[in-house]
Amino acid sequence: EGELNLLTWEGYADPSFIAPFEEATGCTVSATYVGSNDDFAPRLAAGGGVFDLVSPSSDSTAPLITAGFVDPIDTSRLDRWDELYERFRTSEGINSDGQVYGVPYAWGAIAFMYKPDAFETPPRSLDALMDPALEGKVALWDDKSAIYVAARMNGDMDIYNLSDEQIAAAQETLGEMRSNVRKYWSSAGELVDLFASGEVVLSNTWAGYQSALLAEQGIEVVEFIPEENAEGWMDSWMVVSGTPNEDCAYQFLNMAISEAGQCGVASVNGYSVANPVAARECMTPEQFEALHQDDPAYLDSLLLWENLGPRLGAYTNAWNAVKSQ
Amino acid sequence: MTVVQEQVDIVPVRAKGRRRSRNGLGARLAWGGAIAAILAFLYLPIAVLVLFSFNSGRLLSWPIQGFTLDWYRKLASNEQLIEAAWNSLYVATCSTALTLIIGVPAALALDRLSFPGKGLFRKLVLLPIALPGIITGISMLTLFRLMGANLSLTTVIIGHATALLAVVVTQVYARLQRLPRSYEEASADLGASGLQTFFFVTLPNIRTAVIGSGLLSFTLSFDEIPVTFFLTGRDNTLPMYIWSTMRRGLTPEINAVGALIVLASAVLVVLSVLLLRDKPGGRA
Amino acid sequence: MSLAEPLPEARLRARRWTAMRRYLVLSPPLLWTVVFMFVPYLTLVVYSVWRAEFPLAVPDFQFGNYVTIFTDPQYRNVFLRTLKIASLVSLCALLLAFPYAYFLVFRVRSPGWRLALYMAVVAPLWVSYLLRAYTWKTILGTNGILNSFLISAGLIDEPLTVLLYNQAAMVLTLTYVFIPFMVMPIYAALEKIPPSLHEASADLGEGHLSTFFKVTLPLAMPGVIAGFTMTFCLSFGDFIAPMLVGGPDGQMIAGVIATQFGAALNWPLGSALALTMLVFILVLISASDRLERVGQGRLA
Amino acid sequence: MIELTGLTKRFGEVVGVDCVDLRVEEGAFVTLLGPSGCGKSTLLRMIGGFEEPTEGTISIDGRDVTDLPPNRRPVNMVFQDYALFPHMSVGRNVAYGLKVSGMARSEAAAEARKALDMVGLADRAEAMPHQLSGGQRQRVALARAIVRHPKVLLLDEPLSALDANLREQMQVELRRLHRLVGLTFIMVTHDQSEALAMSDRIVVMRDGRVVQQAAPSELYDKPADAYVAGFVGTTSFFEGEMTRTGLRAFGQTIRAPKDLAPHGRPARFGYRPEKVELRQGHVADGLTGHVDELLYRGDAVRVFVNVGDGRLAVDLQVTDRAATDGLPRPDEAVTIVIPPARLMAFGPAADKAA
Amino acid sequence: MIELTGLTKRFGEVVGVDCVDLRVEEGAFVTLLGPSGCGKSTLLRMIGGFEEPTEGTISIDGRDVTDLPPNRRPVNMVFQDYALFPHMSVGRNVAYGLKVSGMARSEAAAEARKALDMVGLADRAEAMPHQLSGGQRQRVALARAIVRHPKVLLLDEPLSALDANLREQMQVELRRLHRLVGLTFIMVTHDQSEALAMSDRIVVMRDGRVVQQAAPSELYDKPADAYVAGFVGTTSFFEGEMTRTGLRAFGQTIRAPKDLAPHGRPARFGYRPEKVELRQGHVADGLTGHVDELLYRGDAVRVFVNVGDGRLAVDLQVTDRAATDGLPRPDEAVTIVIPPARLMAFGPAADKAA
Ligand SMILES: Nc1ncnc2c1ncn2[C@@H]1O[C@H](COP(=O)(O)OP(=O)(O)OP(=O)(O)O)[C@@H](O)[C@H]1O
Ligand SMILES: Nc1ncnc2c1ncn2[C@@H]1O[C@H](COP(=O)(O)OP(=O)(O)OP(=O)(O)O)[C@@H](O)[C@H]1O
Ligand SMILES: [Mg+2]
Ligand SMILES: [Mg+2]
Repeated sequence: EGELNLLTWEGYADPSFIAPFEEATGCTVSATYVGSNDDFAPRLAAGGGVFDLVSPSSDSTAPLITAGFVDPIDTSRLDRWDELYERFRTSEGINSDGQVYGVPYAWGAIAFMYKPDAFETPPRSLDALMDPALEGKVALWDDKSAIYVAARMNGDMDIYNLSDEQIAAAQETLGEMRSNVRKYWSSAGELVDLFASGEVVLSNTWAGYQSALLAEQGIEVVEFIPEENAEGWMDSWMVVSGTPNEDCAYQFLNMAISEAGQCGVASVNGYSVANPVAARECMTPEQFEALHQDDPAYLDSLLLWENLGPRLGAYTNAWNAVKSQ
Repeated sequence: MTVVQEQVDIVPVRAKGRRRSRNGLGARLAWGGAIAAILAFLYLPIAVLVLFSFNSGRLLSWPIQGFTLDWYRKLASNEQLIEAAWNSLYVATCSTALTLIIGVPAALALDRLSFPGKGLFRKLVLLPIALPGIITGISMLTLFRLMGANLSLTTVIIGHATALLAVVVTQVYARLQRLPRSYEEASADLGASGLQTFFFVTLPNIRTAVIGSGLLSFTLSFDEIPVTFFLTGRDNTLPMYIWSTMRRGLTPEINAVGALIVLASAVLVVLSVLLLRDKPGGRA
Repeated sequence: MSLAEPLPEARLRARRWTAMRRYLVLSPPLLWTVVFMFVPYLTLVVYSVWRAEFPLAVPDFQFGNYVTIFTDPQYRNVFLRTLKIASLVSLCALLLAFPYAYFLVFRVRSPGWRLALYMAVVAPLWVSYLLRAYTWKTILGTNGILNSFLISAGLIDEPLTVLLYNQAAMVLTLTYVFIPFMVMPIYAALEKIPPSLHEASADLGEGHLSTFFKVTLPLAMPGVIAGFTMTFCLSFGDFIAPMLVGGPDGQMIAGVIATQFGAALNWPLGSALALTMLVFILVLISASDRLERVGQGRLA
Repeated sequence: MIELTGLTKRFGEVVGVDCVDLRVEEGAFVTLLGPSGCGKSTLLRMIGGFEEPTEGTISIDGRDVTDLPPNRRPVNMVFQDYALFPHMSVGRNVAYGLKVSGMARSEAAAEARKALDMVGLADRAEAMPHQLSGGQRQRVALARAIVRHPKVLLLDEPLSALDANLREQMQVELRRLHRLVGLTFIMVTHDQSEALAMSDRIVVMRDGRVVQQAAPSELYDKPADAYVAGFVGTTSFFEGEMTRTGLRAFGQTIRAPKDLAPHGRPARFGYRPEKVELRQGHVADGLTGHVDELLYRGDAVRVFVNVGDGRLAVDLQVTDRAATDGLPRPDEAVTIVIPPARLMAFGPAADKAA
Repeated sequence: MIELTGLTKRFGEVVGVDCVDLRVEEGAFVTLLGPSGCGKSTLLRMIGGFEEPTEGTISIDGRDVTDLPPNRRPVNMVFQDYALFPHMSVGRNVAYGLKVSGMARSEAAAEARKALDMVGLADRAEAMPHQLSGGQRQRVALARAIVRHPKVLLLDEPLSALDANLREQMQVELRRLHRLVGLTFIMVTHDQSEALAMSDRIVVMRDGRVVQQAAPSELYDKPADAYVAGFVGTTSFFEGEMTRTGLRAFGQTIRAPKDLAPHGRPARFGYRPEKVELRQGHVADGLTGHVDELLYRGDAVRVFVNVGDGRLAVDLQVTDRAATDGLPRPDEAVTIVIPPARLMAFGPAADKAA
């Protein structure tokens, strides 16, 4: 009984684990996909009452909470809340005024990937993006994340607190890089396609996801964390305020952090998950290890996305300016 | 905005023959080649689309790898796509009905009545046809936001009806202008009331324009993106669905959808040519 | 009857009834246009002077958005680029459409063929815009149909990468998509030229070519202007081709507006941009309208 | 009986019809005649109910119909372009007016057939309008109008779309139909010969006003002013002045009735070209001049004669007496002799004559 | 001098012009007259070079021009719709044909001004065509054609777009211009009165063939057949048979020249309505019948008389002698007396008369 409308990422509503859920609960699930974290707020702002659950990354949650787009989560209705990583449960992104607003779901890195047959020496550093030999062979995510990448190339490692000058420098770096860029990709599939059809050989990527899709097509790519480090992300489910389908929503949340949801999202997307307990139950040890579920240090080493607060405008404006050049 | 009226008026045919040309074979060959090249430019892509919908390989490269109907089969089992198609059908049907209900009286008013503000009214109605859809889309988005209305297929329908109103109005208006006023006067003179006159005399005589503009606005609505882009809620229309899959990457399945759409369009074109060809009796 | 004398009650009632019937016809379309066209443009104006503040905007009255548009070079860049691309598209379409229309009107003698060839350009309008644009992506890609065909034909060794994801690809795609809008008005204009004008020119001693430049071309101008304007407006407001076949330098003004309403979540700035575009296009349309009317007045 | 009182129609600045008073007797055939734009159609359309008068009233048989819509007036109209409904057969066109007023289908068909019979088209009831010739369409339009037995039939230039031969034929038909049905006909035309040929009474209009109303022969022989004289039939005009010895024009004096015009003041005069005589050479008591140009017309020859600074016309009947051989040649000296009774005088103010 | 030999034009199945032989003398004013679709325009357009003859030759002053394109023939045309270039001023329109042949701009302008002067429009050189009235456009078209001093001027229905008054005026103008420039004029018209009024010689066409060529008065008085008689001027036709006592028609016998037609065989006869007399009651040696309808025309009255099963027309001159009061009334018995010399006879095969 009831329906659930998800505004989420590709792969988060995969039939492999959604179908059983629908069968078990009678809630029908439909999903609309976003291409970037920046899509959540506008879709909710343009008119409420359309979606029930959203899954933004932790750096983009604050505005949704402030604007009242999402409701607090009643954690007592979640059976396995306590099994989630402590770091996530208490993260700034989903906690506000002593209330919890999100249910951590999956996490990962914004790694880079390349086609091994196009390189004699495998790239290790972001400098490869500027390699004149790669003219027209690079792709970059159409997201403010590009600023983070450029800042790190410039040596500005405090990427979430860049000064205006540093942002301007990043913008300039991106401008210089442009002759190498074939396309700014805006969806996972688009990037897959760019690699598959041989348009590009190097790009940033949602670690685990696109490489797996490419592997399915028999195309070999290699992911790597560049010397300049990589950003990390964590997505959590949030309940849109005023949803008429609250029951289904909570059933979905429970499913999401159980074995079904956690291993589902891990095997479909290749992402790491938020509930290590459930993960251990349903993953092979190899997968468990490969996804760094046993390695909190890896998680800590990533530059986990932070809410930019009032600086958000400066970042997005800089990125738009790059695209407009 | 004559721009508009001319471009939607359907198929003028000139019957009178012209003088036989005195030029030789060379000129004819040159012309033939140029025209063939333009036609090739127009139809090669469509041919490619249809051809590759039967290609057994995933990669869209020459030569095609083999014949298959897989993509059509996949398409038949793609629920999202089918639902999107139904949504589109629903939207196109409703918005066409709306444009006709609003547009025919609007054309009548423009042609037969004079009232204060007519100039502005005409400009407003005709504007969307030259205006990029994005402006119609966002201006209506701001309105719905202000009204606190939720985005749904209904808002899309309203958006389409508004954007396509001009199509109906221009075509029906053009026809009304060719329809002598004296028909309606004769009808009133013979004792018919306003409604009787409209249904017995006016409507039968503008029938082809109404059907034609209805068909056109149906196709345009079925294919609409810019307005839908801003006004749709969670429901996808077919082009929006195709658009999102396209953005996610090349899938040969889309070729199959495309081939089907080409087929449907061909049917529609033939249909409209047949329907719109004035029967001799229908001519004024 | 003198003017001052009041009309009898019955006559007044009859007049009122006639007037009311008119408004019954008029009111639905009038209401619709006011509510769904006039008011939306007004709200756009209102938003454009508001201030962006999360989640959307707060009432304010200032022209900061317009100041931004006219001072920040990124908007000027995009605007100029859009102008360039729309002009190129219109030009290419014109170069293809004029000979085609000319051929139809002056070289095809059989009405049946003329109709068929005319339908041949107009018919693609009925085929989905997206699909027509998308096909070019599959044709022009690095491993796309054109490249693989050229390679298998032995014409090139390496796939050409200059075909896709750049402005040329956008111009090509948009030209392809909008060419019918160029052919139609030019055809109509050429069609309207009385054949006797050509005969008169021959009668007075002119040859084919000079008749073309002295008579045909000047008289076809209204159609050319109409087609040019239409094609220009349509490609000026397009934001789909850039996303499909455009490269990193493919951003167009409509895309920027879409971004302001989407990712950037700055509706006021977006509204201001949209209104700027609206005004630009209105000016363009009325200018071309005037030019056209000048031309048509002569033929009338 | 139709009575128009102070009927006026203004279109913004333009005055279409200007304070017209008119009575039309029952059963009369009245023609509104005037040049293009003089307000004939507007007047007719006000009677039909297609235009609302700005001022004034219209009554039919004593009943004020000024504010009735067309469908409620006992008046029917034959439109200039016939306005046959192209999507209905001839029979259904004629029956239309009956069906909308609720007559049963079969009865309406029978009535329609009767009306078609009256115009001689009973066998074409199944045809579509576009299958008919111009004259036949014309007759269908007539049938459609008379089938409702209106009190008045309005005809707006009913024959203007027909070619010359057919027009003459239809003139006779219309006259006969008028006699047959006995209705009041009000017809609009800008063709003076048509007005002369068909009507009992002609109303000449100019600039929205009625200039003269009279029977055809009265109109022709005694035009009220130069305008009517120039518009109805041909008139040769010249300037002159009445003196005690006669009418002085072009420095020559001819005989004229004493009271033709006030003496000692320049005025305008005229005559009908077919009512005068042309003599060779100089003849006393005539206007002498030189032949300018001849227009042969089969049954007559119009001779243009330059007299002084003016140009006058004379129509010569081509009879056995004056065969074409006996015609004057260009530049020959001739004299125009005008019977005094045939001289017409118009006030000095009269202007704008054909 | 223009000479057409066996000139034929076929459009697929349709024969537009059928083996026409024609000689036009230098300086003549020749009119091609015939109903719509008879091939007048096609013939003219072949002379102008706008249509290629299927067969036959065209020579001008002894030079074969059959295969020359229009721009190389010493012939200019005035088009029915004038075909003025709408984007050029009047002056540039007229100068257009001069600049092509390499004339300097100033010289061409001067020539153009001279030509415009000739048609009385010298002061409108700066105007655009759409600012001119119909008659003025007509004259510009004329100026544009004559400015090149062609040997022959072709005119395709030059006056058909003008209203009646203006047409008459332009007829006189054209005649005068013809006299002035002394060129050969070949004009097309379907208006017999225009043809009669203007031409030295009329070529009557029918179904692509020439039926009769003659001077206007000859054509009117001695039409070659019933077709010409019906087309040029009005003719009242009736069926009859020559007997020894005279012409027998409608059971009555009237006097007729013995050799009018073969005796003892039914044939078709006719007369011009204005050449006969109408008497009251029964009169010997005339056709007696009853008045059907009168059409008043100002200077004349056309009386339709039912005689037996036929209907004949008589034109009565409205003179002082027979004022309108003395006119016959409908249903009155009258007799038509036809002077024997005025009877025309046509073979039995003659059909299709107006
Ligand atoms: N709907 C209208 N709006 C403005 N002016 C009008 C309208 N209808 C007629 N007129 C003007 O009123 C005057 C009389 O027009 P009307 O049609 O009655 O003339 P008419 O005598 O019938 O001429 P015609 O012989 O050309 O039909 C004209 O000056 C005309 O321009
Ligand atoms: N281009 C053409 N193709 C086919 N038939 C033609 C063509 N031009 C003329 N005809 C035919 O040739 C015949 C003569 O035509 P033409 O135009 O010479 O007639 P016309 O005497 O000038 O008639 P009108 O008075 O109507 O102008 C007609 O039957 C016409 O249908
Ligand atoms: Mg009128
Ligand atoms: Mg012709």
